[in-house]
Amino acid sequence: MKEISSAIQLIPLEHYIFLSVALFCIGLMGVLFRRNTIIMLMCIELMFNSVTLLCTAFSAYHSDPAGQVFVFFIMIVAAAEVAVGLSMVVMMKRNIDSVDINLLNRLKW
Amino acid sequence: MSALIITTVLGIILLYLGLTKNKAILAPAAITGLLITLFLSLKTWGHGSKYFHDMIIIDNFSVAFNVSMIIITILIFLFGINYYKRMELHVAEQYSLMIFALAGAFLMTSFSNLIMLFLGIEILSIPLYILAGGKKTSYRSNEASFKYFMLGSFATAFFLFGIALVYGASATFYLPEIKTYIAQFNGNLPPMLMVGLLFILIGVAFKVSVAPFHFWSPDVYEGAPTLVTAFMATVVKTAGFAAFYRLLSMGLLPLPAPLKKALWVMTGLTLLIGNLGALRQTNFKRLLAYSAIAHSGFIMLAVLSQHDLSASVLLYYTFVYSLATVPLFIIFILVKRASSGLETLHIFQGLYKKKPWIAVFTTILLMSLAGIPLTAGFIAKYQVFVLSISQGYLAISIFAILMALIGIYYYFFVVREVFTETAESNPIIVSKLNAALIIVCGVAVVALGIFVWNVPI
Amino acid sequence: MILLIILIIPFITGLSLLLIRNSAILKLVALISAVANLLVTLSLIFSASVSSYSVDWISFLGTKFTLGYDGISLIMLFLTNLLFPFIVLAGFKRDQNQTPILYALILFTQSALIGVFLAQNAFLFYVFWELALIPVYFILLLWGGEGRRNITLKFFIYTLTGSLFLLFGIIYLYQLTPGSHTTDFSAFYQLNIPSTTQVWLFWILFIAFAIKMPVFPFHTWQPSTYTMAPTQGMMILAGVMTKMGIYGALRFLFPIVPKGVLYWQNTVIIMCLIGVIYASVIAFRQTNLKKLIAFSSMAHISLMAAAMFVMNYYALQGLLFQVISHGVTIIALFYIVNLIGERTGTLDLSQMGGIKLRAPNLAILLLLVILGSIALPLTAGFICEFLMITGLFQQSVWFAVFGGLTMILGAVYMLYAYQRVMLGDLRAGFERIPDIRSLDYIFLIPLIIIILGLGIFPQPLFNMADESVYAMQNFLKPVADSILAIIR
Amino acid sequence: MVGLIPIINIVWLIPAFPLLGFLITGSAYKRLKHRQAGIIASAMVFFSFIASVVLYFVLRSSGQESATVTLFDWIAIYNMNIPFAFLIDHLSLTMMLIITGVGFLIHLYSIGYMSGDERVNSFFAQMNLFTFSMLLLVMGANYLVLFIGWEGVGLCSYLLIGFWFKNPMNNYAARKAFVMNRIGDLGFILGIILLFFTFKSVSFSEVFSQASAFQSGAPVITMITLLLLVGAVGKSAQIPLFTWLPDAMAGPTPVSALIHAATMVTAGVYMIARSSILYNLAPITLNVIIILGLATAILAAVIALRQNDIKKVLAYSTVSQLGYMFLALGLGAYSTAIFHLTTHAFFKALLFLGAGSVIHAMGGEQDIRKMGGLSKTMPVTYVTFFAGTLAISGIPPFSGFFSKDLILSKAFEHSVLLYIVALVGALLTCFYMFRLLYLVFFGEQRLPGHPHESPRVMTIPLVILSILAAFGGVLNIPSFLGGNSNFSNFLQSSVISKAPEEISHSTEIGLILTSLVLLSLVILLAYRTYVRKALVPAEEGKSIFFFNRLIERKFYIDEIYTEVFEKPFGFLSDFLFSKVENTVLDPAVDGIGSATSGFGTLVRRIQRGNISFYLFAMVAGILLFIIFILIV
Repeated sequence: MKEISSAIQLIPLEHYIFLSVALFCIGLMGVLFRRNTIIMLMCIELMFNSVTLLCTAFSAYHSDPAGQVFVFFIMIVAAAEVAVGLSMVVMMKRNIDSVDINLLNRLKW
Repeated sequence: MSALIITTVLGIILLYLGLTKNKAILAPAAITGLLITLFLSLKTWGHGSKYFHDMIIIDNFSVAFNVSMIIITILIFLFGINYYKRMELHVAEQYSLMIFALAGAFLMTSFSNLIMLFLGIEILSIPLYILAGGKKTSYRSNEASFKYFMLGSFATAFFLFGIALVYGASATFYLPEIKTYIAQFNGNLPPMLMVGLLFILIGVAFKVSVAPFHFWSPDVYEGAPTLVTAFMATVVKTAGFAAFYRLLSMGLLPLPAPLKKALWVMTGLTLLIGNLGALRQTNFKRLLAYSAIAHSGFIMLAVLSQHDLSASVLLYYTFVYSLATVPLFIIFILVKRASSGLETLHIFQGLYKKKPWIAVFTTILLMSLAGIPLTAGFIAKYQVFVLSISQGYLAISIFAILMALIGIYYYFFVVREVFTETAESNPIIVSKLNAALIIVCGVAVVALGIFVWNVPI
Repeated sequence: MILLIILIIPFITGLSLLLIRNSAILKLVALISAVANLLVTLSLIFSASVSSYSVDWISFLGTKFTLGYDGISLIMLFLTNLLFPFIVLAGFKRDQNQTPILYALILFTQSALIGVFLAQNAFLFYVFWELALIPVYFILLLWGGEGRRNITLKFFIYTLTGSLFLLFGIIYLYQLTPGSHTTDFSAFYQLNIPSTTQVWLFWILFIAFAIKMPVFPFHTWQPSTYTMAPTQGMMILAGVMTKMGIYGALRFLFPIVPKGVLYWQNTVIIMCLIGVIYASVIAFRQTNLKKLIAFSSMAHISLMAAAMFVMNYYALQGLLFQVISHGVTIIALFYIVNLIGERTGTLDLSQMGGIKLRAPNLAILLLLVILGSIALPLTAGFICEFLMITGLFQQSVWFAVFGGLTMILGAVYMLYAYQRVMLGDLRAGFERIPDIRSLDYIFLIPLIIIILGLGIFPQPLFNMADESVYAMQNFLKPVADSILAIIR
Repeated sequence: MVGLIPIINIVWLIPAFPLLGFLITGSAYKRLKHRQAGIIASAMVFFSFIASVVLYFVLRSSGQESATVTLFDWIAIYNMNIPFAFLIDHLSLTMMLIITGVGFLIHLYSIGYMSGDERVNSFFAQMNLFTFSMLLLVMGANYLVLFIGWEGVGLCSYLLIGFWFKNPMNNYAARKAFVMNRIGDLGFILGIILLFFTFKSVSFSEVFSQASAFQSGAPVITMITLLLLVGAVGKSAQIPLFTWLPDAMAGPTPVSALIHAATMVTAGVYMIARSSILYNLAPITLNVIIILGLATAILAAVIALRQNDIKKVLAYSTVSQLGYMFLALGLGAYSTAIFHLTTHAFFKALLFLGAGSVIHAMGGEQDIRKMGGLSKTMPVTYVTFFAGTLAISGIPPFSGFFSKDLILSKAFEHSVLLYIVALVGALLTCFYMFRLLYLVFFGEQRLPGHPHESPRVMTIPLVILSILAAFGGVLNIPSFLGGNSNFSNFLQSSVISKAPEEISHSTEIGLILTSLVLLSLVILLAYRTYVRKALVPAEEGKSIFFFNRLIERKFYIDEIYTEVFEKPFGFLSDFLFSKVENTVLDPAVDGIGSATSGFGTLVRRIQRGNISFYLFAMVAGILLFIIFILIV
């Protein structure tokens, strides 16, 4: 455990942060610009994952296991969300025979 | 803690009961379970306890909010008896999902650790995503759930990112520790911490539909099945604000100046958008959605005023708001049924002729939302203004008062429809239980406006 | 305790009316309640001991349910309970739909108004203030005339705008009170608010009253509302509710923000006087009788407001006298207007004429009421206008001159209206209109007796208000004196 | 002395009688027979008259000059104490006697004159109400009680002018009278208020006793007197508020006689005479009064020259005579003014009643060009009318001679110019009155029909009044004629005249002779024009000369008032309502509402229903807030 943690600390913390911010932003951009719901779901997963990465890094740097525990929680929740999300996509496909997000615009004003 | 456990178990039991295909026992079972929870919650009043390495702290604050939410949920279930009679499938799931969401709400009122907050929010949200899409074949329900889900998880991502950043800065998830950590900066927080806190706040603000993160709520409220909308507008909002307040009071107060200003801007925007959005609304559900946003603005005012009474006012406000909103949704369902599924405000026309008593109580409930005296809504708003004015926020108070005025306008717009005669004469069928409940709620709203309490929390 | 009884009688009766089906019995019950309340009020007025009632309400918000009165409240209370029997009576022998609700609402209004005038706690005052509006809103909405949907909503929102500012003011004052805060008037009166604050706080408090009265230029809700209002609603509005504004201003402005009052005094008086002349001039060319009277009422109320801000003894006494006098006169006027409308089917002046030929007694009674309205000596109207103009004179001769113009302008438009309606040759189609019936005598004669009686023996009313008026003017005096000392 | 107090307390009976009459005839107007109403009303006034006479003797025997009777406290607040009290002194007694005496005769006359009208009972009720108000006016012991009567008579005047209310013109005239009076009343009430603030009282006795502390010409006194004067000008139809009086002739003729000749219009004169102490302290005001009075006297006389309506001539003559009274007041000769008031009450009431008799006989015709030769058919009316004409023209020994001559001599004392102008006025009066007389009673009858003498009930008052008009002068025979100016002396206790400069008897006799000669010439001229040449005035608007047209159209004063006041007022009313109220104020409020709704729509439009848009908005919001917190 000690070694892993010190191995992680070989790379400066800033790099982790930049990486996860980059990942987060990629996910963000994906959610913003893609219209396919499945890809959007994946992008949200990506955002979650960037947070997990960040947490792990912080956890290692702070030598505090809580961050890693948190990562597990995130993963569980993300799984649950994806399960719900995918079932919604299925329902959507059934109802309107498409997974284009922009078709969902009947509720407005 | 036993309340939380029982609630979770209750949800599972209900799922099993669903297998018996006997709808009639679902609601009584759920309500009985909730009553037990209510009783257990009340028993813990005054005996605070901590669990899971102090990640959950059950104190009077959480008990009070839990009780309030249980009562509202029972109310919704009581109304649900009639509502779900027409539905053939998956009724048990509906009940149990709501109860699961309630369990999440309990977490949101008793966390002292960001992880628990996150879990609470998610346990609350995921059942709601499903509930919003409860009408599987309905395009609108589908759209509502998808919008809710998409925006919700998006917000969650930011929320998580915020937690990670704060964790990175402070090396802890415990709010009290975060508080001491923040205190050492004397208000000049490092950017990373600041942004992290902002993201956390935004994540919670999203749940209570504070502008500019409110966009989901009108659409979702409109599209979701009405009973679910009622649940979202009341229990979820109560939970959200409880979490918001707990987050602030446990971890963030005194707020760093930039964050505080940001929150004030949000409050102002919420008041503005909520009220202006409702002003020209023709769909009643959307009207209530915007009104919910507007009320979020008022509650924000109370939360941000940082007064000894803030928590009590918050409890009072959310409770009486819920108490008025739930029956209004039910009345809406009844009226909607009578007018073949229309949702415009015009469907209320002639209510006064058809069901005078229901009309009177509709008026009382709307008046409570509008904040007209001798209804609880007035006292609630009054207390909010007492807080904000005595903390010296005069300009925003005046602004809020003007917005309240707009609020009165659109609520009375509905009142006017209720008392307008119409040529159409589709009978409105109100079951005895519903009528009784509506009347009880109406009377309660007035009674709470006269016999005002404050809970020492 | 007696105060609580006065407050509660109409409310209880109102509730019980909802259970009565027979509309004649119901109206009778309402009338009995109103008369009983009047009698109780009279016993209060003539009793030597001072009565009050107080229980804790919302203690953590410093709110008490405190009822009490001084001379000014007493005048207002008397007005309310004097007029409501007549307002109830105005509906007798008339076809009205949903009578139980109508009369319940009327009595609820009465209760709320009594509450306004008796409340000794600002919060309580505000609650009753708003409560008075609700039943009236529904009376207007459900029994009003053409265009009621929009007009009532406008009226409602407009008046609420002011009220909400008042609420702000009350809360602001509440948090200024020392110790554990309270909203008792007595605590408010002890406050020593910095003059810069008073200058803006004045408007926050005043705007509600200005709209309610209404004072120029906040009056635009009034003509249309009066025009479409049902007779009884109009009587409540014009007879009593306008006085709420005056009462509120007396309760709030002078004792609490005297420096603010002094600062804005002349501005407001000028505003009011503009209103006097503006309304009078406009009234002259109105073709709708109700609208004409609405403007005339506004002219009177504006003069009252001007007199109020002069804040000397004469003006205040005149003002309080006018409260009663105007209330009585205006409901008599509206009643007669209603009679005319019922008989002719129109309220358009250009469609009328010669009614006196068919209904001489109606014409005589109308003339008597009009004389009261244009302040002919030996009517109550004269006493108050004389005193108010005297008061204005003390402030400035020009105020008195412009205020006094009502004497002329009032005569111009009132007599014009009278002649258009009653005199001239009989219009075709009016040949069969009846003169007034015995019920109308029962309504009008007592009012006219009051108008004349108070004109001849005004002293009882003066005595009722004397002490309070004296105290009230003393709220301003020290402040004015200190300012004068600084100037010197 | 001892017995005085109880007896004097019956003073309230005097106004009470007519009030009672009003209540009886007014409340039972549907049940009483016409003659009953007339008799009740007349009897009530007669009782008042008797009571006044009794009171006169009581007061006289008591040796007191005045007595105040307080009925009750009317307004008593703070430092304002205004009792409802009557002041009985020589001035008010004089007025009471005139009001009840002449009033009774006119009531009596009305029984005949109004018979046949369907609303006789209302008529008598209103006449009684008038008498009551007028009595209050003259009996009031303070300015405010006076003001009650002041407005009360205005009201009755309004009612009686518009008595025949079917005709809109009558209603207009009535309204005009009331409004013009009200303009005066505003000045009056302001005067009273200033008076109150100056003296802390409005009762005559206190005001006058305190007034001596003021110097002559004190600004506040000048202001008070000027304001009171405004009231007097309105009530007594002086320039510029005189136009209502000629129009007031729309009422029944007895009304014109009682209200618009004998009593009400002289209230202004009474009031100024009553306030003589104040006016003496205000020389500026007195000069104003002189100018107003003289101008009115001349202007009205000139207009009367070319009027063709019998009542209009008399109306302008009244205005003119009131001008004389004002002149006297302005000269400080208050008792002279009251004396002229008294004689004027006699002869003008007589003239009006005579005119009424003529109108009655002519079946309602009032145009003098259509009359003529009535002397034969209506001898009593003719003789009495003639007496009245002589009296008003100032021919000795008729009453008018004494009073008018007194005024002229006072004017002469003041300045010769004043005298000349006043004399010209008197000559004009003489001319138009004789013109009237000749046109009505002389020459040939110009209309077919059979005029007849009026019934006894009408002629008896005429005869009594003609006696009074003829011999009323004996009340106040000046010293140079061997008299001792009884009347003036009688009034001295209550009216303080300005110190008179006695002019020598020879000058006085010279003046009288001058005026007599001139008067005879004028009468001759009138005789030549209207009897010898039998000239009948041309149709209106046909006169060639501009000046004639100007007079005929009454100097266009009515038209000017209409254009300058009435029409602009109407325009202003329309303008304020349609432009200010309906296009600025009301829309401004609605505008706030609709602007808010507009924003509401805008906010709704932001909710586009598109998830991508919502996401964008959220991200934009988050970014903005990040920037916000990092910058702030």
